[in-house]
Amino acid sequence: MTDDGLILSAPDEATADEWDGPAAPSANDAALYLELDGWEGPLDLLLDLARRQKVDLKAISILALVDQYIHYIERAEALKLEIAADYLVMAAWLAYLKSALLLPKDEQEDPSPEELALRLQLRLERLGAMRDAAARLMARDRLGRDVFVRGAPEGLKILKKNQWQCDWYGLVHAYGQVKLRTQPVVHMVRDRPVMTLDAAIDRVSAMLGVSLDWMELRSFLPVHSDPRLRRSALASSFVAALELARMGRAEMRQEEVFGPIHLRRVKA
Amino acid sequence: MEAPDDLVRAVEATLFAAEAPMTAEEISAHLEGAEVRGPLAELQATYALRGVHLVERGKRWQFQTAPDMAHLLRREKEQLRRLSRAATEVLAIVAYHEPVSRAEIEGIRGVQTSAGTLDVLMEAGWVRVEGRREVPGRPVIYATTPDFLSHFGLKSRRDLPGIDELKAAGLLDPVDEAYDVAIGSDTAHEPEPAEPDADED
Amino acid sequence: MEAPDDLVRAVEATLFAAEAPMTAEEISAHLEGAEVRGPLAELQATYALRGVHLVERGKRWQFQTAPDMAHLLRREKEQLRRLSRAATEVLAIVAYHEPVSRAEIEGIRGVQTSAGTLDVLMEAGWVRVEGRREVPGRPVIYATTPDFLSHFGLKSRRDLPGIDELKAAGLLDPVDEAYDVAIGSDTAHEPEPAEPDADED
Repeated sequence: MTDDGLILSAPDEATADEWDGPAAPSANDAALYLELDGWEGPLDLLLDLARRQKVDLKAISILALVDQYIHYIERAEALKLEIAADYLVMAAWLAYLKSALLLPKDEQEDPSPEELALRLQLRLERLGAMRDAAARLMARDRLGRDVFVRGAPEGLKILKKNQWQCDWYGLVHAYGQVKLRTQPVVHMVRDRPVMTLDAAIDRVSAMLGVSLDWMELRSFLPVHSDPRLRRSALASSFVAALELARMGRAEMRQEEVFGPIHLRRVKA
Repeated sequence: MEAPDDLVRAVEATLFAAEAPMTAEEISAHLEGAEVRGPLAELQATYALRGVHLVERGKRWQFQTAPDMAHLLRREKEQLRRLSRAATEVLAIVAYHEPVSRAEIEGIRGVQTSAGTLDVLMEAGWVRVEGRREVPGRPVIYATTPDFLSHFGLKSRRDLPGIDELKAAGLLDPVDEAYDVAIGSDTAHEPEPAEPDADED
Repeated sequence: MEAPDDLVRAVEATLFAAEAPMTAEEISAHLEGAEVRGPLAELQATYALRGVHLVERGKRWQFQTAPDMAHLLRREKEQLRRLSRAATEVLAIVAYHEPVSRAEIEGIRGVQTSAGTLDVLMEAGWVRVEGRREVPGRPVIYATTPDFLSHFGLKSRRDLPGIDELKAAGLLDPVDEAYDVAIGSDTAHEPEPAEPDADED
């Protein structure tokens, strides 16, 4: 499907002999060196050479282009100029492409040289399109070069004004907190009636000894005592019951969540 | 609107892009010696009705926002903000102890007060500098403003509750005292039917 | 010239005074929520004949001098820093292909992009990192900015010179896709590296 003409037909005016250096018509050696230095890579050089064929890139002669490129590199080499490796790689690849294109079709490898040539042409087209686009972009009326914004705008200022919020309670409470924080504080540790864990263990195990039946935990508490002592005793007795159960001296049972807790002695 | 001629447009563009007001001579020099007084007068008349005016100040010409649009250049945006705890404390201290220096505020608070805190209170219009204390170093002293009284609904500073009243209201109770009161009232009122002692009794 | 109404004058004054282009939403917010699209259109028409134009660039509005005044104004103004050829090409590739990774840029140019090139474009404020492409390696992808549109006088990316023709011609498609189209094959395309030097190995 490849268009053979694309590869093989060289436009007359684009022979390598007529070409004497891209961009500048001068063929002197210094110019050649400088120009090689100025290319943005081998594809860029190829594109410029292709443009010299003065045809649409779709109709470019790849063979002629290969000749131009190789000729260019050979001239540079003849002048013993430093040539970056990627230019030489491209030259070698193009030489390979050229020989493959000239081979009879049935001896061609895969990918076919026509495919490689077409891909090269597509790449050149794309780079060419971007180079043209860049030129058109740069030629637009550019801000700061062709068009200008106002030289001395007054500027829009948005002043944020804070409306502070605080109420009477906040004020008075804050003062209270300050005084509280900085006043010398006398700590009075009140003597609260408590039942220690040891006392609870003694008490619960002693009481377990008198019965074999299930007893509710609360029945272990001292009956007529300060309510605060009873709260402490309930907590200690519960822990004591757990401890006795752990030691295998009691078993515990609870019918439902938050229901009364029962315990009884484990028979030895 | 009829199309202005090119010289008028050139003067317009030149003044628009200029970074400083320009005299007629400067504009003229810029435009290859063209006579610009006519165009300037025409532009001035054209813009007179617009949101932007062409004005001459001391022989220099410039565009500027129309005076009745000047308010657009500076817009105030109010935002409600709660006073921080630090600022509230400082405000309270100023109110209870005024006039008071920053060192005294810090002494009462027991912590350093950042410079921004008093600024906030002054921005809010509640605190002002009252003067300097005639002691070595002449520290600035702060006091509250009439705005402070009206904002907090006070007739005078004497309306602020005293320490004793704060105590009575529970605002000065130390934390563990408050806890004991809470515990005591629990037992007194038996508010929790699940309490074992409540069941038992 | 008939007097414009106050909203039109307010929009005019706001944009004249603004230090940066503003979106319609920003203008509206500045003018207490007024509907500004009508006034913007009216101002744009009014100024179309003048030495100063009202333009929309990437949804942001600004006044700027008329393009035909460039020759008068340019001499006074500092020339822009010249972009290198590499930088202009990279900028075009980013603009026409965005979002685009560095590898894709290099694929089109056939040459490595020096680190400085993208930096220059980002420093100019025309290119920014848009994110990462969710493919292996998660390469950074680049796109243009609203400032790019402003600078090059583009209302939107659809205004890029010749973008429709390039798209129609498939010149913004990768080589692989273009190759499949060119040979008209639906055959499974072999993962052929398009790089000539890669083929060479």
